[in-house]
Amino acid sequence: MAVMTYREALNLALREELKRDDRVLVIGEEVGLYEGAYKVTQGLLKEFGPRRIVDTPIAESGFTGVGIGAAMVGLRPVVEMMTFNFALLALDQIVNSAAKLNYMSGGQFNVPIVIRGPGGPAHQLAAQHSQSMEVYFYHVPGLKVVRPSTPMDAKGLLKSAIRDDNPVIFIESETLYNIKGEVPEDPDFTIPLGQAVVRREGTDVTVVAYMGMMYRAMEAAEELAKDGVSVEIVDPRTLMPLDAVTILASVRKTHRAVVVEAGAGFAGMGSELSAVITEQAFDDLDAPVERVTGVPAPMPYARNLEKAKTPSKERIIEAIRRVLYLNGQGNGSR
Amino acid sequence: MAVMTYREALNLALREELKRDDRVLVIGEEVGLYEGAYKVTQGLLKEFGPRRIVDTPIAESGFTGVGIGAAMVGLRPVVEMMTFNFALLALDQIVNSAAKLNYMSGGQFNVPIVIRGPGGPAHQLAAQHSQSMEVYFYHVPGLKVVRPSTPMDAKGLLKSAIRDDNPVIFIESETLYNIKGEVPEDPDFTIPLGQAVVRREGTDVTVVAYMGMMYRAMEAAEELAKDGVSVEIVDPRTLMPLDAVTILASVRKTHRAVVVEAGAGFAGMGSELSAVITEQAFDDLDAPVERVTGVPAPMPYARNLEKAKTPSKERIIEAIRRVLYLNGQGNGSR
Amino acid sequence: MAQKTATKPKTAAGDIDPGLARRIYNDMVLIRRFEEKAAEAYALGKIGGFLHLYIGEEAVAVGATSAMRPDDYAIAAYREHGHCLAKGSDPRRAMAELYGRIDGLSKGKGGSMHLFDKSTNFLGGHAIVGAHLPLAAGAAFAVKYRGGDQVVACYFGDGAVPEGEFHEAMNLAALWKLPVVFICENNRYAMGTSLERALAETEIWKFGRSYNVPSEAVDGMDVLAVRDAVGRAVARARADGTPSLIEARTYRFRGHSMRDPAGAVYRTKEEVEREKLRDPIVSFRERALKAGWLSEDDLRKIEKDVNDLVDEAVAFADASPEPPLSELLTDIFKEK
Amino acid sequence: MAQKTATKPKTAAGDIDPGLARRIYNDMVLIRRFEEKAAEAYALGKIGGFLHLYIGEEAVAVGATSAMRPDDYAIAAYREHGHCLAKGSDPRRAMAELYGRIDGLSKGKGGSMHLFDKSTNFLGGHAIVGAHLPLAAGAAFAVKYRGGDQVVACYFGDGAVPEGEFHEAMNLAALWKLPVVFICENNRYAMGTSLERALAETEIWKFGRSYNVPSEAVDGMDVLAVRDAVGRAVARARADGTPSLIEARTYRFRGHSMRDPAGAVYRTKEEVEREKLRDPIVSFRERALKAGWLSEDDLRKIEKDVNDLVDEAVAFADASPEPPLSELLTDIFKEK
Ligand SMILES: Cc1ncc(C[n+]2csc(CCOP(=O)(O)OP(=O)(O)O)c2C)c(N)n1
Ligand SMILES: Cc1ncc(C[n+]2csc(CCOP(=O)(O)OP(=O)(O)O)c2C)c(N)n1
Ligand SMILES: [Mg+2]
Ligand SMILES: [Mg+2]
Repeated sequence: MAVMTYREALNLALREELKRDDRVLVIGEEVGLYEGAYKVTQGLLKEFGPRRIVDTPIAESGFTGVGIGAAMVGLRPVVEMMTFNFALLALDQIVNSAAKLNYMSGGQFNVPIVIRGPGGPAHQLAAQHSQSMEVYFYHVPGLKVVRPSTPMDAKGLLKSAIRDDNPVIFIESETLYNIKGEVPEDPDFTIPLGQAVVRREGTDVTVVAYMGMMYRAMEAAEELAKDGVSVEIVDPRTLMPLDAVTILASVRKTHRAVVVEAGAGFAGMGSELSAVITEQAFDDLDAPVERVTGVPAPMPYARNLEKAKTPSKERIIEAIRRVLYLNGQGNGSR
Repeated sequence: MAVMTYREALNLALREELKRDDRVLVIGEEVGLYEGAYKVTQGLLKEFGPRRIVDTPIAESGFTGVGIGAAMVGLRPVVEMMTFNFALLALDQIVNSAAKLNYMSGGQFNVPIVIRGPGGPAHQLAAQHSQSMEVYFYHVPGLKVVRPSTPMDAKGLLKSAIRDDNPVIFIESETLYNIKGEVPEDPDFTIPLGQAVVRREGTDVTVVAYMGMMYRAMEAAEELAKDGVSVEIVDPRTLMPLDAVTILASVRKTHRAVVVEAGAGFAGMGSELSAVITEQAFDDLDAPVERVTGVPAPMPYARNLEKAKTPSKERIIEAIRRVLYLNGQGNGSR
Repeated sequence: MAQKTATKPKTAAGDIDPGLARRIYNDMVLIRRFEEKAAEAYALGKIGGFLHLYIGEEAVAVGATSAMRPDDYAIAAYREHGHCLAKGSDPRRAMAELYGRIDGLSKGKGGSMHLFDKSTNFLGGHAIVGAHLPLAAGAAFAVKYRGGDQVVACYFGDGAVPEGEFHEAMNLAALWKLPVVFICENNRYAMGTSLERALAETEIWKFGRSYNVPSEAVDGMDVLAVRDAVGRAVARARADGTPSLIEARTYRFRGHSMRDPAGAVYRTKEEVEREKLRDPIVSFRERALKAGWLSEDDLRKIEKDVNDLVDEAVAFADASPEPPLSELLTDIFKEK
Repeated sequence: MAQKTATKPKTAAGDIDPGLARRIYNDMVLIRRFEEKAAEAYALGKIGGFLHLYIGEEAVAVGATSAMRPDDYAIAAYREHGHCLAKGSDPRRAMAELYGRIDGLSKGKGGSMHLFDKSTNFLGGHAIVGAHLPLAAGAAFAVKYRGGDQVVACYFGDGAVPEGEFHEAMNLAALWKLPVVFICENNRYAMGTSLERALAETEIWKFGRSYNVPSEAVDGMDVLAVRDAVGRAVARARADGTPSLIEARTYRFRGHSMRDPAGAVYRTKEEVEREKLRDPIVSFRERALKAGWLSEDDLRKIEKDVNDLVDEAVAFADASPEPPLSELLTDIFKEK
């Protein structure tokens, strides 16, 4: 174990996999000479050279397609989206090529590619550069989607993603690159895709949250602990495949659930979690599942508006209180 | 009133709006000389000429961007996607330009554009040409999304979409173009966006469905009527903004809900409807909301597999029986 | 940079050996007959969805493939029966795929637009116009990465040129010197849209200048001219990874798809009839006879063998069962 | 097609009147001072997010705008303070937008990358590289549709050229003869990526040949040369809608953004220092003096007035309140 930042954990995972397997390469804008817009690929060009670490022009659809084509014939490219916002320009390649080639070819051409980069709300980057992007991917059959909240998960899940034989969408966060945490240095350490984790044990209510929202839920939990409310927090880590078993086990224990997402909310991860929990644990629920989501608006630039756009600790606390009927309100209000 | 096909109703709506407002134009692949890959624009080039009916090369991002730019300065383009699958190539323009310009400019530049064309499962067109596309749009703040199930809705809603000052995603269906129905010929007839409609009155269970799935739900309802089960069917018509009021009123009456969608299901329209109904009508529900969705796989070509991919009448009937506890099964199974 | 300024496409000279003549004639006739049968099957409802016929354009795939090695890669759009067969796929499995049967190349899951054959290095069958150009560059990238000397043939239509991915793929291939030969099958129409209504520059080979890649136009109805042009491009690609752009001028004898049978709205009967006089199979047949590469008997024999093979393919497809329903849920992900 | 084959960009000759010289000098100094102040405010945390400075490139926006009419349109990427100010926006409202305040051009909702000003026909401020090129073609389409004679100036970086939308927009504008002038601000780097590492053809003006549009390279540090080149392009566009591609060779004196202050990883100090000797403001100042267009006093006066105006803009922005929280939910849709 060593303490390192989320950024360093990603960098270490890339380094280990590049060492381990010559078929692995990194391709994207500014990943080489510039060492990454967010420095996740720091030192890689120096260590592995331009054959393995490939700088590209600004042509997301083009270089993503190049990665997919290379994967079709045996390479294992890790394509960096400088920020995931730009993946929209490559979405057709991701959805209609990467996700479907194995199926359309009857299993002849699988596509072992990882598409990674930061996504989600950032700091005053405004509407085009600050949006929750997983919503474009987890509903697509043939894609796996990862959102790692901690340095350890970042390393363990990225390694599993690179070793997976299928396309994996791996969305990091600008706002987490500098957080620190314990990370196993063992190059054989991986975390399997599709396993949620209980971040905090509790007995009164289950909160499902990931990335920045998971940390905000933690703060909410600490504050509520003072009032004797015991909150359990489950982090899905992988959104597709979703580990419903772990989430449902927690809900069956607490009988109450709040799902949090930074996204706009309409038909988002919160909707799916709410639906699954209600279907599978209806009789165990003492209150309807509460969704806490971002405000359904584009991301504004102004600092105060931006702050109001994503769920606050206060809104999470309110929702928890609502499912516990602690604030005299009726159900279901959002 | 006149009886006409869904295709003719769309064509009439376009003709009326082109006549009514010179700022309205149609732009897309094969919309002019070829009169539309699915003949929705039949006769328009002849009647309105090449200034109003604009054939484009295959450059979805380019011509969609042209439509958005033209809308920024006052035109009201109707952009046809030959099929909505190709909208993925224009998704960045739709999401990052059309949906956000009014917000980012503080209300200075709204984008009155309609992007229309057929989407959803078709007949043996396989994975890249047969997929439910609304899932890419309804979660995007700044977009409105319409899915018209009948010729009358096709006409009334398309006219409202063209007259709307905001970007509207209007997704038709290859499989409905030939259905016939009563359509008002009055050029002032419109159907406001954001209003659901009760397609069939019933008392035992509410089924929410649209497009092909709505018709399949009708068949299921007729069959169940024989067993004395009274099914109410609500068609949202507009997915964003969603008319939750009408849907909830029905559920509060029947106390049971089944939501049907052709899409893969994960975080889809069914998830949102299930979550909203459960949140808003929890105490009125006698059973958890049931979702009937497409199988989470790419669309296969083989006829028998394709048939098994989308919800069948039988699966809808089963789900209805489940929420009514008529087949001795427990809740929540899918 | 060797950039032919002649806008008049080159035609081939020179002699070839009988073995090659036999193979070329066989392959062109095979593709023609295969598709004529497929059209019949479509009319009978045995094939569904979209069916795009390559009839009239056979010289491009056959000429190009004849200039390449079996271990070279090929990738095409949705009008790809010809490229798949030229690359050596079993016509029976190809036909079974069109029928949507379990013995199809893709177990019936892909259909006419999505033929794939790993055993021949045929990378498919792609139905999003322009999308397979970056994939071709990617396969070439992998070849170079592995230090191999294979070349990738990427076939696409004139309709793909206005797409952004044409530009992105050309630039990346040129910038990184990826061994790919971009072969534009210019049949002058993208569905109902003629070249003049789609491109500000209708001499497609000229786009290569923007990427400093060798480019030329060639008579796509002359199988040997195509073979020569592609041969030059393949030699460059194998030598040092230089990509090329070849504009093969050809013509689609049938409609865009079976749903556009006549293909008559956007072009005149006269034009179609005139073009049919350039039938690549007929002209190669005459030439092979005149040059003495093949005798009338040789040609007849080839035609009969091909007919038998295609009849067998149809019978095979007809006899093959539908995929079991379990196939709906397999291959979504590759399991270890 | 008038296509300059000279790869050496043209420089301007000829005389101009003092009024124009005053305006040009004023506008270039205004942009420079505005951004120097913005950089200070960023350091103080008054401006957040990304801040991309145009310092060193002022001659392009000012020269081009000086060749156009007030009712012509302009659109740019995220490095657009200069274009917005050159088009005539109130510096106070522009600065307030950078501050994220309610008196900003976009009520503080857009920020530095998304300046818009309907009153000056400035169509924004777009942060997806390449995405605003089709929008520019669309505005030009609307002008032509309405039978107007306005022209659209579309500014974009060298980094946008490898994007597919560059190709799609150029082809559509050329095919449909849309009155747009594509002005590539070639500062030789896209973030840390130099031209040579991004394009197979580094003489960007040459891409115009693929679309048969008039194209030329111009010294982007010479405001009058830019004015001349754009003037020629605007005349063509106004006459019959002919679009043009102009490659303005310029240089970014600062880093890519405030997060890349030095901008030193990918270029040498020497190169930056050498380029700074081409400062468009310094050279125009000298030229205006030498030519007698403006006296030392005139120039000093302009500089002082601009300083006062920018100080006022900063004070205005500082004093402007944050948008009320209700603004979070307004403008998502335009209500009738
Ligand atoms: C991105 C995209 N847009 C539109 C279509 C619909 N479409 C299918 S084929 C075709 C014409 C393509 O013409 P061309 O590239 O010249 O190939 P050809 O059919 O002539 O062989 C179009 C527009 C598509 N499949 N993909
Ligand atoms: C589609 C897209 N990809 C990547 C980015 C990230 N990015 C922002 S600016 C930039 C460099 C653009 O360089 P250039 O076009 O030359 O403009 P300059 O910054 O030099 O003015 C990049 C890669 C983006 N904003 N949009
Ligand atoms: Mg064609
Ligand atoms: Mg640049």
